[in-house]
Amino acid sequence: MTELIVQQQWFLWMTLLPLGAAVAAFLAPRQAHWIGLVTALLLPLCALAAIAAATLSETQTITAGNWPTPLGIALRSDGLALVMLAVTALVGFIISCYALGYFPVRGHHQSRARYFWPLWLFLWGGCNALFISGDLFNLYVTLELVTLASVALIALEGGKAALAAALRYLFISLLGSLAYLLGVGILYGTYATVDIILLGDMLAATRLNHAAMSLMIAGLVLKSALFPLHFWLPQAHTMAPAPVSAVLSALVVKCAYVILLRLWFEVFPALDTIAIGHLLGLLGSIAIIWGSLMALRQERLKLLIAYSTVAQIGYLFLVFPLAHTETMASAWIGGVLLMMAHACGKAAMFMVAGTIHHTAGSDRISRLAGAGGPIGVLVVVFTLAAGTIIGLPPSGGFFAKWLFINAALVSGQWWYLPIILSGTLLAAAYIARVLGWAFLDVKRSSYPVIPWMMKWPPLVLSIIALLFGLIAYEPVQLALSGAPVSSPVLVEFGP
Amino acid sequence: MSDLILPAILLSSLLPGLIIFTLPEESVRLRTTLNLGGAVVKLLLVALLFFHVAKREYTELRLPLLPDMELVLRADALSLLFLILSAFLWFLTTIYAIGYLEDSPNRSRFFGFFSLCVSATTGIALAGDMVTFVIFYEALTISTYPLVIHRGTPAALHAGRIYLAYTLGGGVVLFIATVWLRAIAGPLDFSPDGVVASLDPALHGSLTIIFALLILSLGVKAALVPLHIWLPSAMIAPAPVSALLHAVAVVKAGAFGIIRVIHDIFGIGFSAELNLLFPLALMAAFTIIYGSIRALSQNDLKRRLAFSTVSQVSYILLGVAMATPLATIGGLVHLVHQGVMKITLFFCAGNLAETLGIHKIDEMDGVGRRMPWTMAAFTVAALGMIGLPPLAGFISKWYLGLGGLAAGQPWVIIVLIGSTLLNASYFLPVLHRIWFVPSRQDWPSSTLRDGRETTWALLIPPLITAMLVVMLGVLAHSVGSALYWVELIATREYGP
Amino acid sequence: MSPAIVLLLIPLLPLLTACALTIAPLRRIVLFSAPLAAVPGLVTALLPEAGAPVVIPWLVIGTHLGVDDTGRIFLLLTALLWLAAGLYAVGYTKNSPQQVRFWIFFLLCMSGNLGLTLALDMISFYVFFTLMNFAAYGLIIHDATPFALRAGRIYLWLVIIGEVLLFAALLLAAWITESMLLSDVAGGLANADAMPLILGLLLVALGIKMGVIPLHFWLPLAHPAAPLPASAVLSGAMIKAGLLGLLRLFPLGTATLPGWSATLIGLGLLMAFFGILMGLLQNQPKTLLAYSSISQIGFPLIAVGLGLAAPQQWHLLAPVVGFYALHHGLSKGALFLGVGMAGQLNTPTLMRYVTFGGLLLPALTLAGAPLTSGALAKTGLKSFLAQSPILDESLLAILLGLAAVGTTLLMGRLLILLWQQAGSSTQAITKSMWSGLSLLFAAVILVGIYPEMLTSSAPGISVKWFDALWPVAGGALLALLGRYSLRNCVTNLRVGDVDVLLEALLRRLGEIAAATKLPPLPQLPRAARWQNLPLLLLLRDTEQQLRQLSVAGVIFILLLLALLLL
Amino acid sequence: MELALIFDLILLITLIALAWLLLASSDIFRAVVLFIAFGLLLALAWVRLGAPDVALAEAAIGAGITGALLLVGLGRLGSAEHYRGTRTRLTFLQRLSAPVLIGVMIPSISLILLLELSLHASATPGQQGLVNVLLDVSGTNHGVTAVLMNFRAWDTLLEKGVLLLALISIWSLDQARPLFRQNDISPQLTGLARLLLPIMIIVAGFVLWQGDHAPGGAFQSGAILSAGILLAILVGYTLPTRRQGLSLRLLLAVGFSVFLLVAAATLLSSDYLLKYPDSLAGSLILLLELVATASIAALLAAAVVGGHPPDDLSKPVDRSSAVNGGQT
Amino acid sequence: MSPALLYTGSGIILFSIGLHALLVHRHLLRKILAANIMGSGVFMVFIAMGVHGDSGVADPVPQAMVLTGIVVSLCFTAVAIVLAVRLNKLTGCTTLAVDEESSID
Repeated sequence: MTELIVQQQWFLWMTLLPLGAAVAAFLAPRQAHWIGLVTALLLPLCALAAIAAATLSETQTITAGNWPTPLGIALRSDGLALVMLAVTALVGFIISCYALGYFPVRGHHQSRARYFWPLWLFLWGGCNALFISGDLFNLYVTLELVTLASVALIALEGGKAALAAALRYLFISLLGSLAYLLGVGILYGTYATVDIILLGDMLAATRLNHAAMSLMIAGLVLKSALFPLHFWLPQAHTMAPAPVSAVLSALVVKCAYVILLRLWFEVFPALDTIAIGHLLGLLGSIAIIWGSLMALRQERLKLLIAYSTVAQIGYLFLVFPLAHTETMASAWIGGVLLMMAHACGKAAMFMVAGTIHHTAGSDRISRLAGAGGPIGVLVVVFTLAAGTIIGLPPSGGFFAKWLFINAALVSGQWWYLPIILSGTLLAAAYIARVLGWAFLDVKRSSYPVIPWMMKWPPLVLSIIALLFGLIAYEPVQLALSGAPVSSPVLVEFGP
Repeated sequence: MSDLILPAILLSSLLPGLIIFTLPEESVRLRTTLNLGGAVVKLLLVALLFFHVAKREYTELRLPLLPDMELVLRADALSLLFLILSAFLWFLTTIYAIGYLEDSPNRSRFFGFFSLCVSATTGIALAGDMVTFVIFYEALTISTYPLVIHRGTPAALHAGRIYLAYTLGGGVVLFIATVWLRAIAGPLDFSPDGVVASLDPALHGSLTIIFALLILSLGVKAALVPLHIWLPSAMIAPAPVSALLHAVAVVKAGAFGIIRVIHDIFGIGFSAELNLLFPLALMAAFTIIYGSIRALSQNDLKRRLAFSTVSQVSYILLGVAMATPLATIGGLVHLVHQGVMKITLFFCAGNLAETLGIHKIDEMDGVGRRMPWTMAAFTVAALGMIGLPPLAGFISKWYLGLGGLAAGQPWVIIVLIGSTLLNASYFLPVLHRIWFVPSRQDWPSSTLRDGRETTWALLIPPLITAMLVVMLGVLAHSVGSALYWVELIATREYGP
Repeated sequence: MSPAIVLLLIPLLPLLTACALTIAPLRRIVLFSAPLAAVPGLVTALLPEAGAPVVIPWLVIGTHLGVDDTGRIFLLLTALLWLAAGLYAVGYTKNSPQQVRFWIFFLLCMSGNLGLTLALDMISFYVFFTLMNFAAYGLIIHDATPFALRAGRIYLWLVIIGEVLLFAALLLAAWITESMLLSDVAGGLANADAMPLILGLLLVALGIKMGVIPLHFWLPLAHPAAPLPASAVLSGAMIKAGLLGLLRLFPLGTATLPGWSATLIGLGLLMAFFGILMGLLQNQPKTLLAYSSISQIGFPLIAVGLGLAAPQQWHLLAPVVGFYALHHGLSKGALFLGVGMAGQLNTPTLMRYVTFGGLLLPALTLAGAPLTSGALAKTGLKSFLAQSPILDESLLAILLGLAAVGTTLLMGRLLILLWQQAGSSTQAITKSMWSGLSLLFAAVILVGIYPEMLTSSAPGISVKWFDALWPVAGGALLALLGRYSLRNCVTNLRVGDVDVLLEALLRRLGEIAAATKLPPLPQLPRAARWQNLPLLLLLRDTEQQLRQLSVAGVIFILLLLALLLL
Repeated sequence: MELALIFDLILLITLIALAWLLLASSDIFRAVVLFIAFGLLLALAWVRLGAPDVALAEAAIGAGITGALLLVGLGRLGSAEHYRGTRTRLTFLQRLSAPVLIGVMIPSISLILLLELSLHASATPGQQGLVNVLLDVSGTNHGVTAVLMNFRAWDTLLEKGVLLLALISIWSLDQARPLFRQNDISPQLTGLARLLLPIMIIVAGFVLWQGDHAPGGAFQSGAILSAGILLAILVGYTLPTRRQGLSLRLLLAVGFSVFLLVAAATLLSSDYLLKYPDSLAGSLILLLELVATASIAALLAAAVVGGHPPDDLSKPVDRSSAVNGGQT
Repeated sequence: MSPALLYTGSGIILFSIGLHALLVHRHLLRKILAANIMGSGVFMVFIAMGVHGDSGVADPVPQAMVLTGIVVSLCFTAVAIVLAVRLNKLTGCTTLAVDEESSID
């Protein structure tokens, strides 16, 4: 058994499987949802197997075709990759279940369902390929795969606003990925390799490298919607069908961020990035406040959630200024933890919003008034999931913030404390606003019937999101294996 | 086996809560079974744990959260004190709430959050280190919010906002202080000698700031003036919630946290050495008096009770801040006594509201004739609050007074006297109205078959707690009483 | 039955009876037998070997109960008086609409009062003291007249103040002596720095109960306000609770405290004359009796004062104080019940004359006429006057004699008033009422004639006939001479005295309390709601601009530029 | 050398001028045409840079297919800048943005980049040495093909995926509509098509075969083929309805599917993704190239048509207008 | 000044021109054209920087990458055009509507 697990490169299967399933779903549209569901069931198993294999074996990097690295494409099953694969598998599984209820196999939304599955599976495969990639150009290809699938999924709603949002997202992505690609080109031109590990070893602190890094970071910042370049995100995430919104907010935004993490910690550690770190930290801080304030004044649930994503992305960018030498691990793990936690929580929230939109015809927050019965369950899901957004213990968000504050304190960057705190309070405020509406005492004559699949899977996810902190130890340990950081995670003031 | 008790205690309310969320509104029977079943199971488990701990078999469960950070559940004498209180009162409050919310909407939601709230309280009791404590503390904050706004009226929502603003504000400060302390002192396991005493004297400045932050943040829930604003406004919640809120869950969590910080993080001796306790004692004393004075002018019964809570909870803090064995006994025992007394008062206030629609004190004229049992319970609890012997409140005051003398701070007695006078002056007129003023209006007579004043579910819990108020005082020196248990704790803390 | 259970039964039986009253089916039987709840106490007091001290460690924070010499005499008085008053009350409350409520408070109060005499430790003393005091409130305001309510309010205030001061005193005492036993207090306090404070607190706390001037003003309000049986116990038994407290807690026999001694003697004398003077000005028999109580309590206070001056003689003085309490309690109880009776005898029948004749007996006893217990008590007291740190012995003796004259005058006025007002009540007299009154009459006679039978601690004192007789005779003469003026003397003197001032003060305090109610925070106008805050509006507009691709492009390029340059 | 440099300079200046012109031109049709010209010139530049494979691809895909896409799109869109409703007043930031962009920021970014690049003395040898060493075991004789189909085959696989994904996206968005009105087809064009089609197929085959040892390969060949298909569609060829279902989808997906299957098989057999057995490498690459060509041709053509074939799943539409192409 | 550097520089300039146009122009097709020009600039940098020395033997790896890149950008172009057409059909616009928020509900 052990042999079987170790021998297979499960993390590679995790990319091939959804891609193959996507083709199959395209070929057999009537069976698409079954194909999707089976894949969604298999992928978490694969993820477990991949994690087991990774813990049992030493090697974390192989290359496609076993060609040596400057030539071949490195595929990595290091901690970050495995953790992201696992979270994606989990969230993807839940979203697939939800989509089964959201896109009915019969009925007038048939054609949407027909294309949802291959697109979604492509997206999933693309994400997985991205997470394991250790090659800057391959990262570009996978990123584009993810982007294209996202564009199509956003447009799947079919309305003009959705199309406009999709198109805007497409242009933004093009801009971002071309900037990134230009940076990759310059790096290749200088070092004749795009392998992350090799580059990390070779890179010198030259101005050209700095320029390349700037281009890449700018592109990725655009794609991960950091303030003030978040403008495309609320529309794109709001206009899409609910499962897609969930995927976008939970996973797609993280793709660009994962690349950024890899760049910052693995490719460019040699460069003097303190000033850039502070710039990103500043933007992140503004994003936290801005996103939260914007979320506070939204009338639509999905927009609120989307702006909450903007704020949460701000937190993710605090990693860069906070990652000083001694607080490196603290910040890095904090970022990874927040990514995971946010993925679970935000996906559940978007699913709730989608269900409300689906059943009530609109996702205006005021429609929640007097929520009871089946809607009550949704509110519960929303609340539980929101715990991680606010950063309430024992959610992952709580521990991520713990690590950030720890890093900020030890590295002497006190000014991030009020930012993190006010972000927390503002988050609580906008969540409380939603709850307030939901608790408003209004008599309702009847409650809509909500399909089974749209009610329970999000609940599971929200519970996981809320309790993520309690099970975070293993993921964190996993993420630390092969991580570019090695200082203690919980740092104490030096003597 | 004994390792599993601690998580089992947590799950005994968490799981039913989560299941209840999913139940449709109509399945009353299943929900009731789950509620009561969970409460009973928890009581049994706590009893089992009690015998373990009484035999000095401390159990501990460690669950890694992050590298170098663990979730520590541990049952020591202090945690058991709070645990028994919460488990028992939860049981009663569940019964009460079932009766109180009969036929009202959104019961699944209510009981779901109710169970979460209790799970969090249980977690606070069992927390074995500061991190775990913070986790459950914040969980409590948020799980109580839906209960506060349960009624869904604009007023309730407003109160909820205030509640959230205060408690979460406190929560984040607590969070920062804890992270800071963790960064200075390393792991923060609760231990009788504290964990920071051995640190470099150069850090004492930081420690003082951290202590202040911790006390202020925990003081929000403990309703230290001027952080108490949320408490009187939160009384808009349904009576069972107010009962639990004031007696066990939220307010006590704050007080309990302060006890933990002083005893088990900083250590009594070290806190005293840094001169941290005297300001706290002053704050507590001020709160005691201020809360009582504010209570005087309230006409809304629950508001008056709320201000009374503001005042009474600070007894606990006063006792802890005196830092003498006797005062600690007084403070800790008040944790239990105040809980039992205040929950009785809120039960009774709820009965009045639910059965007769009475909310204001000036509507209570002669209500003792219509609801004699409820009002008898109310009377006992109110007298206990004033501190009449041999009721529970007297025991606390006696030890507080002795402790104050032992600490060389006789002004405490003046505070106690002043507070007693004020307590009397806001409770006795109410009692007078209840029993001696003829009623001005005709209340609907009982619709129940046997002419009972209200349903059993509403009647029995306050009667039991009122009985308890008497027993806790009369049998204070018996084995197994709160005082007995608290004396054990104090012995552990200060040595025999 | 273990001694502990027997002793516990004394206060518990009334409590249980009260509980039984709340159960509707039992009510009729219980109401009838309720006075008997005092019987265990009476029996214990009469059996010399009963009541050995017991320790009940699990009760409250360790309870010590027992009947010592002082306690026995107080227990006897208390039990007897409550039994008699209870019997009287059975008839008195027969048709009252609030019968059950009255009895519950009556029994609670009885429990407290009986328990008080048994308490040998601070906590149980305080417990029973409190129980008695608070339950008495229910009795005082029972009639719910404005007068009763006001009396109750004032009473309650003083009770609470007394409670907290007693609490403080006990706390300090317990801290200093490191013991909860009352018997340890006296010795422990002797050398403590805080002794003056503790004694002061005690004097105020217990003085309220005893009616020590200037804390006396509730007495003339509360005693008349209460229903008759309650007045009887209030004046006869409960007022002695304060005295008992003094005996238990003051360092009597262990410390020489001339200052305190002088204070107490002075206060005692003041009370003796003040009570008489004020009493003479009353036209209500019950009010008059209340002032008489103030006056009479002055004597034991003098005795305590003497004890503080001469600790070595206290063992001789203590029985005198006890006996005085007994004598006064029984007589005053009998007078109160008799007042009720007289009021109900509306026709000048034989019964009326018999009753008035009977009432003469306690009246004379109070005045200290020879052959009565009053003479015994006063004689006992006079033999210690030499110890007084202030005033000469002979002067004191004369003053006491003058007080007796005054008392006789007062009694005279009482009887005259009663005669005048006889028949004002229409309530029927029942057998149980007669039995209650008779019991007290019998006890008064018995104590006077044969004190040793009732109490083992009665002083074996031979009464000097002349000393006892001249004040009574003088007083009687004066009364006869001045009966016209006694009949028509000023009657409209404000009943209470200090209370008027105090009430004004309290009203002011209430206003202050009301003023502490802070004005509510101003509500923000709707337009100024947070959604419309300028900042948020600005954010919204900016956000909309950010959404323009061109603006976003500038930002992107700006960022790129910044990154390149950093 | 001098002459070459001058040629390069002229070429580049023309390219930049063309780019500027086409983007600034007021007529979008003209812009598209200029863009096609730009693509062809760019192909020349690729040749100058020693990248004939890229040149071929640029000509066929960049200029050809993209041009076709743009023209079709333009036909459907119209060239005017339409706004819905009233045109919103430009804000200050917006009005400022264009001049700021042009005048300050973009030039400065370009300048910085140019400066950095010019200061950078490139001394790093590329990977051509490594590629040449490993060419023998790669199963092909042409460096670029070896990189594409073997060394970095994972990229290529994903890129095939992107292509298929793009088509699925297009299909999910819209239903196919006729490229031009049916009655526009002139007989001359039909004749030309009949003549050109076989030639195109042959050329495509040649380009594909050549890819083994010289510039060329699946993309280029597929692009040529798809041009042929488009031509066929232009003259009115339609795919029979019964072929518009699974068989069409199979054709579109076969390239990616086979690639995936090969990847799976190699992963199963060797634990390495896309590690071809030495003996089979050549034939495997040939197989992959063949199916890829077929799929690419179909995919590109379908992309230009722009929409999914009408089928029973979607709303019934006018059958006669449903035109789709694809034949090999 | 080597030809490689010349081409690299031109690539940067093309990128900049495209960037500018992408942001400034409103018509969707122009934006698509601009993105394509940008892409061409990037590809040119890729290939030109891969030309090392005067050997004239081009590095096949960047060529392969550029080939992949060209296909990817073709895919984006195709999807963008279909999206634009679809949007045009629904709204009649050939630009991205500015006031999207008002259309939301």
